[in-house]
Amino acid sequence: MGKYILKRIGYLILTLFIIATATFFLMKLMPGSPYANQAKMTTEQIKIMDQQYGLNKPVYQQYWLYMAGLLHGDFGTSFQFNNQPVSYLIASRIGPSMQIGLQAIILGTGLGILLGAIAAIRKNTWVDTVATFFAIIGRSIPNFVFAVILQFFLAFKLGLFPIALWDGFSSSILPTIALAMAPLATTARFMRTEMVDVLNSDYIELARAKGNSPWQTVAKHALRNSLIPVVTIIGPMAVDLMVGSMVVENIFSIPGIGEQFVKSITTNDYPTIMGLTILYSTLLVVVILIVDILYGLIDPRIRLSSEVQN
Amino acid sequence: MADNLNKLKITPASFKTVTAANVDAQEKISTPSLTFFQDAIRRLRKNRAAMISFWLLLVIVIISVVSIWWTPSNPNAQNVAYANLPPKIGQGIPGFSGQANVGGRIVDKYAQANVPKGTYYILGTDYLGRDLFSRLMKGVALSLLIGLLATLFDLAIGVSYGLISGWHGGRTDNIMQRIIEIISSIPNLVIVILMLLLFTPGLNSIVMAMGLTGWITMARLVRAETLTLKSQEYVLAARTLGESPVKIAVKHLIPNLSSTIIIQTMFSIPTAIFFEAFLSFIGIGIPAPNASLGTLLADGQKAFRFLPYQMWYPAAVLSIIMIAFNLLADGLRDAFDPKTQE
Amino acid sequence: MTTNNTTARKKLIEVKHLKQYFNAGKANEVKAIDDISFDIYEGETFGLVGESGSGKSTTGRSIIRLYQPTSGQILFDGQDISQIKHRDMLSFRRDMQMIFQDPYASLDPRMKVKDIIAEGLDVHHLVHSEQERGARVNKLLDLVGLSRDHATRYPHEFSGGQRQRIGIARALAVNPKFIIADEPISALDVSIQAQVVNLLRDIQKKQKLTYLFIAHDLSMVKYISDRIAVMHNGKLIELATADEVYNHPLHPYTKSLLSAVPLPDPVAERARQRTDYNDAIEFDGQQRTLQEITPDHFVLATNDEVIAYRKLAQV
Amino acid sequence: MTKILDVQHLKINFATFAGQVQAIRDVSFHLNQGETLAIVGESGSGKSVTVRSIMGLLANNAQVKAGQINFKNHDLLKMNARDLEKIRGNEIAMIFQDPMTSLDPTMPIGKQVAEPLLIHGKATKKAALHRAEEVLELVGINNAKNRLKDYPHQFSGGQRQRIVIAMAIVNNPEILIADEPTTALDVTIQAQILELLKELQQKIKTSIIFITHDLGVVAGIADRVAVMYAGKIVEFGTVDEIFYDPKHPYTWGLLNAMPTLKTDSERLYAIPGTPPNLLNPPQGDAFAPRNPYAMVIDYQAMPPFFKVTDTHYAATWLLHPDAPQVTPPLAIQKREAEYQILLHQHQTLAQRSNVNDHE
Repeated sequence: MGKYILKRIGYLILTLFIIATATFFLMKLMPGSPYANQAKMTTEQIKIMDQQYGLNKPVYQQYWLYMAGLLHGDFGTSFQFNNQPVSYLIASRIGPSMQIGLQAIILGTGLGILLGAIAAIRKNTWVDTVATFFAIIGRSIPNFVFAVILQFFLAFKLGLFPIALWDGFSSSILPTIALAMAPLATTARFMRTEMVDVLNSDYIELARAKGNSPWQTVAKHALRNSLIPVVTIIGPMAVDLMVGSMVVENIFSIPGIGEQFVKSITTNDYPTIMGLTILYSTLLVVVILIVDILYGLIDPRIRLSSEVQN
Repeated sequence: MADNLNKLKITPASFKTVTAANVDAQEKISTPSLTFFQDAIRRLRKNRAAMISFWLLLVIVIISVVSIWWTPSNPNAQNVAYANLPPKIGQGIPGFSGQANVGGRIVDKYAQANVPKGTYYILGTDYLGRDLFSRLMKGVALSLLIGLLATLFDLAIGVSYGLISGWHGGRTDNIMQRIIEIISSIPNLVIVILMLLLFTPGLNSIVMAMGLTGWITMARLVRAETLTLKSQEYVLAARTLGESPVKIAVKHLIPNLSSTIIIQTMFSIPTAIFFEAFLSFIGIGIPAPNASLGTLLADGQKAFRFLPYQMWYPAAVLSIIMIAFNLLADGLRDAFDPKTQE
Repeated sequence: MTTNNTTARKKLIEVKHLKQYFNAGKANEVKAIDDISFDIYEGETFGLVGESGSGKSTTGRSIIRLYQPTSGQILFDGQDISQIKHRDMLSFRRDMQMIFQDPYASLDPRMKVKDIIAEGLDVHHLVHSEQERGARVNKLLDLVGLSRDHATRYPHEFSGGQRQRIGIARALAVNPKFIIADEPISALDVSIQAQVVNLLRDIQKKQKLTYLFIAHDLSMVKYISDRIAVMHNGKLIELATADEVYNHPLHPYTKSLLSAVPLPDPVAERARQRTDYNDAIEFDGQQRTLQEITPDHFVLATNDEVIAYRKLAQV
Repeated sequence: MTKILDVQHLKINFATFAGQVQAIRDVSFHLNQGETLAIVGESGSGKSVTVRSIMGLLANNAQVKAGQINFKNHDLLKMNARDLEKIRGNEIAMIFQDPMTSLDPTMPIGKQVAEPLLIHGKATKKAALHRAEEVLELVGINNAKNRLKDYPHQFSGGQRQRIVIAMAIVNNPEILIADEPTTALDVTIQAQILELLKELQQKIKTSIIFITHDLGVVAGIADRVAVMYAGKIVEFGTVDEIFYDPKHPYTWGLLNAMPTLKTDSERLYAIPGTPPNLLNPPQGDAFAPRNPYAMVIDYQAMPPFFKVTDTHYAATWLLHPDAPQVTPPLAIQKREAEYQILLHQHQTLAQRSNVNDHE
């Protein structure tokens, strides 16, 4: 197992290196000016700015400096936002994003597992139909539409929650719900398929033949066996969450990295875009790695066979 | 059974030997011959939700095609005098009477703006006085077009990539899988955004950007399926007959992959539509003044609290399209894979 | 491996020191076939028996070149086919065909029966018009006892036995000389097995075919084969005529295998003495080769063991 | 001999897309205490459905149309779900066909073997695990103590089937149902498992219903045999009666179609055609179209059971007093001849021992 993790971490670093490199050169190809008001600036001013940001150096040197910076957490300096270091921008904004993201994934997977399991057990009954309907809705309606609807009814019309403000837990509820819809739908759907498969398997029939009641069978055998593969979809769901957070944070004016990313895009703030791209990718590969390791740990078939190999 | 026996008259003739049974007659297949596809379509027809979705989508597609040549009014023509008019179909139809609640009083906005009698905006107008219904028609058409084009990319790249990777196996497969792993380590939206920053925003770049990132899932599915099909005995049989790999792909793999491909396509279209809406919503999608579902939603959201109709209708249409595609895709999956249905 | 009474017969297949390793050189290397040699004479049915994992199916697939053999030679009609590449492969594919195990997986569900049967005709351009193609397909359907109406049907409309006959027709379409039947009846019901076995025998007589018949059902292999090879752990451990293997097995594994075959005869079953076999003796590190103990009866043995086996054979 | 299980006039249909499939069409049989009853039939003959109905484990689309399954003065078909659960895995246990899929892949085997004890409240957790270890040793898992925590994938197919058997016998069931328990196994492993079952039957005095399609296996394990075809039992009797004096042409066909190590005829006897579609089972004898001895009446009415001996019945019109005498296939005649010799030997043996006793 240890050898396997080391190997995976090696791949992870390689992947991130490729991503950072690709992002860097992509940014160099970007058209348009990084400076907000270049039209009004003189060539002299631009030269000074270029010097200040190191843009006058040859590209390979810029690349070298950038990569060296990355190694000790320096993502460069933002062109906008008061020339703050990108790392500072990220650090100050990652908290709310993480909070909402984690809340959404816990809520989404939790409810999704429940919904999917019930739908599978009560397959082809009205319960299944209702659960499937919810899953379809959650999967079909974009999260920003959800966000606006929630904002309109629960915050604006009924005044139950703050409309757009970052003020602790109560203001995280609506964005969490809006973001949780997609993972909920995905989990429910996946869980249902897995559970239907498991319930049709021979060992479930054998469990029934041992005298387990239907509920005992589900609790002791079906649930765990269908839950294990559910872990694997946490990775892709994390991606959806990151994407969703960009616009949901925007709608609820939450000072998170998603909102920052959108802002940076509309203002051509390349260092911040680069920094956030690398951050997103890092988060993603780390999540995928953790999920893989977790999967190996909870599934005896993988856990034990890898032990044998080492 | 006892009754049966009593009724039956047993005579010596009953025990005459019947000449050897006609085995050929027994082996005759009397059921009508259905191909796999016909059979799947028959199952699909029984799925009510999927069929309703299918017809609904068909209607939406037809309307979109119509919008290429005709819309009730020019979708991009601004008329500030008629800005923010509520929907109106006729007098006294709730929600479509052209009236709005301003400061607690019901006001006929059409009268206020001096709109000539007989001029109705079915879904109202936006802040520039553009007819929302016409814009919605155009918007749906554009979104569907993007969905379609992006999916074509998906098919072209994803299917061939998956086929090659799965069929070759070994080192080729290994390298190709590593590439996929790296690409999928960046949230694909980030890639799309970077692409859009690189190219001038517009239909072409959106389609390109989505096409370049969207094929991963298709490639993965096709590869996995190809790996299983590859060891199927009928593929082995084709190899022992000397069939070339290209011919095997065309004759055996693609037909047997077709259900996977069709289903995945049905899932890719709504994903592409969602992406477009998302990009336009955050302001880097389809540039003004063109309408897409995304731009309509973004415009609508700005005025949502006070003029909610401007967002309701695009949001509803987007959701309906997405739901319909997903339901149809689910229906297709069940129809093609009867196992999941029992 | 030549003896007096068989020299007259022509060897159609000569397998020499065939090795088939998977993941060679890696940690998960599998020696599916580990240095086996045997000949198949023209016109005979050569039975290959063994339990799952013995390498019997791999042997068939290596001979027909679905796999690239790791080392060794496979002579077909005197020509080494173990390393041939694309172009030569095509002509060799006409002479050697295969019948597969699973009647449900061996027919492409998206193709009509006539197209399945005619696939070989198309590949090798053996017919030049649609009419000729149809006529050939009809002839093949007649040959395997299927109705001509079946040509336009899809595989899923047929029962297991019928499907297996379609598979046989497909193999016969290119007029092969040699057919590898890889457990062709093990997925079928007893009453249907007999139909297929009879069909295979009839066709063999009519078309002068040579068979490699792979199976785990020893009674059936005994019934259909002229000579039998027993495989275990990727090695060929005993080879003799069918009667010889059954009546005078020499290798302890063969004995154990035979003693385990269930017989539809209660009296014999009550009297049955099963002998256990411990395969540890195979892994004592000694070099063993296939050696002739009595005429035409070969056993995998060391030189010392040969003497013991000879004594045993005289008893 | 006491009947421990009595199945009467069982009829089961399956609702499918195409219509009602009549999987079981009036099946009656009984199981005597301590015996092994083999139910033989080809795929689709209804043998698996029959035993699943005893366990109450029929698929959702199955409907029991008629019949009774009497076990200890109760009709299992009328029992409520909870009472049935108390019987399952306790008084009646089952072994399934495929050992590779019938164990929970994520649960240690010790826990799985102990589970029936815990469900039926027969032991504490600790005691149950201890008993699991004993039973695993009993079925031939070496070093069971150290393997309790191992997972199914760490065992070979044969070992897994032993574990499945351990699970079935851990509560000393009165009836053990084995549904093709050796079909998925290699022939040497099959022989070991069959020996194990015979041994266990002696030890725990259970009665066994053994389902298989392999007549060779039947000959080795069964005391009595019931032959099923197209959802009906067509012949039943003691194992010797079925193998040496079969009366139904289908049984003839089955015995004949299988080569033995002695068979050397040019062609095998093959039953022509394929089994009927049970969506619309034919009127009369379902086997008639494949039966070379078919008579007019076979196409008109289902044959009743005709008595051959007290233990041997066959449902074929050939046994009707008015039916013409037919000569069974040669191989069957040989079997009959062997049997006569056998019977004679038995008699002389018995007489001899009688004489000896008297002396």
